[in-house]
Amino acid sequence: MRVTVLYFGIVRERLGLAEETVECAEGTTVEGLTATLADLHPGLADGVESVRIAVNRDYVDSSRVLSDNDEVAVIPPVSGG
Amino acid sequence: MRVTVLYFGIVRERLGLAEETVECAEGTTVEGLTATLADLHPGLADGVESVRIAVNRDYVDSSRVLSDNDEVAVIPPVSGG
Amino acid sequence: MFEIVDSRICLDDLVEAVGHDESGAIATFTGTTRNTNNGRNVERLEYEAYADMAVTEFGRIAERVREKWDVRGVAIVHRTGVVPIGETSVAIAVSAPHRREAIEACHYAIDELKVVAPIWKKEYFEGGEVWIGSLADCCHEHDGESSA
Amino acid sequence: MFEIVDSRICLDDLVEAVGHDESGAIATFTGTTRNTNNGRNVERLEYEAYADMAVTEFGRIAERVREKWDVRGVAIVHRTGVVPIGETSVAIAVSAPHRREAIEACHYAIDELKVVAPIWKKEYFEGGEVWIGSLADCCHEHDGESSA
Repeated sequence: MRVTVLYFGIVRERLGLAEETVECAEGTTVEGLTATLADLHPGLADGVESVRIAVNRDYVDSSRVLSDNDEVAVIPPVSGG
Repeated sequence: MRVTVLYFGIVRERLGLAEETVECAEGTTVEGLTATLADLHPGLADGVESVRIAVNRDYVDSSRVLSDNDEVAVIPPVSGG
Repeated sequence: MFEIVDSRICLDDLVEAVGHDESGAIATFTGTTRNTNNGRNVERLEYEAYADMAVTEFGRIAERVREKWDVRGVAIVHRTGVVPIGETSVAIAVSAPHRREAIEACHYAIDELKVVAPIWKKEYFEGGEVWIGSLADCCHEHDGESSA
Repeated sequence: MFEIVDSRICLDDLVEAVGHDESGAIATFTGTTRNTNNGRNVERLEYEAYADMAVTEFGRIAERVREKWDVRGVAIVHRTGVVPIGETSVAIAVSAPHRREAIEACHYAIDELKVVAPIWKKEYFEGGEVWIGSLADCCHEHDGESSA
């Protein structure tokens, strides 16, 4: 299956990438996907304390199982306001 | 000496009077003046729990001694906002 | 900006007045005429002010705000005369470097205004009129029971 | 009214949006670009948002506000792109029958927005640029000491 991954802020800037499509196996969790993304993009989360993940515009836990066509967002520390 | 007395709100409306000049003796206090006003206008403060007095745009205690040409305001409970 | 006005209040004017390059936060409070009060159907409010003293008191409120919080600008404007349902009777704006200060100071300012500003409102409701804060108003609040 | 916009925010638009005949109080919060931050001379801020999710989060903040306070209207608007010194990046308006509710709810809404809204600001200051909330920003906050 495929998921769309969105990058924002400092992560987007460092990767030079705002969006990509990633193939992953059925049953992949958020934790599994983030491991894949870290392999694809060494230093993905350098410069930030941590990132949160949102799936289809909801913050989710790392145990969340992904579905085909999910929109996964990598959310560095927010600073709106 | 003379002082100007201003009335507002429910007091102004009941008296049908917004402003008057009152003669009083040198050394008259706010307490003395309000006694005089109560004689002049029976029922002056009917309908309100209490009034405050301001002299020259400052809230004052009843012991305040008045001066010639003071502007004395009779202030029923305020309700701005 | 401390004013008593007899026409519509524009909030953006206050916000502009308190704007400051060192301020990252502006809190405002706007009081508007509600259509009900203590179970009465309100038709309009009419405000009266001891204008000179009210403006002086607005300035004193701002001084006390500045003693308590690190703020930049304070603006207080109150309208007099008839204020129809939905329109603004009072507006306050406070700017500060940080949001907590701006918000707390604005809250304090409206609380203080209601206690010290020599301003009175008369409520015209369905079937009558009453000076707010008078005994007639207080009685009505408690379903006819007198309140001290 | 929950929006991400890329041009100037007009506070009166939000106030109008939350206006309600049962509301006697409207509290607003406006965040503006300060000219200094952590000792840096700020030239401008640039905001980026995950717009669809941000608007969804604004709606959720409003739902939580309604669970906690008796309010009538909630409006939240955030600007993206460059926001020059003195201009508004975020505006929130809350209307309620009574002032305490409006003010507390507005304070809560801006606090929540800063925690949950997927929005990021990059600060362009004299001599550099930094993503706010990143380690580089945190280090700078503490005069070069790293903070966890």
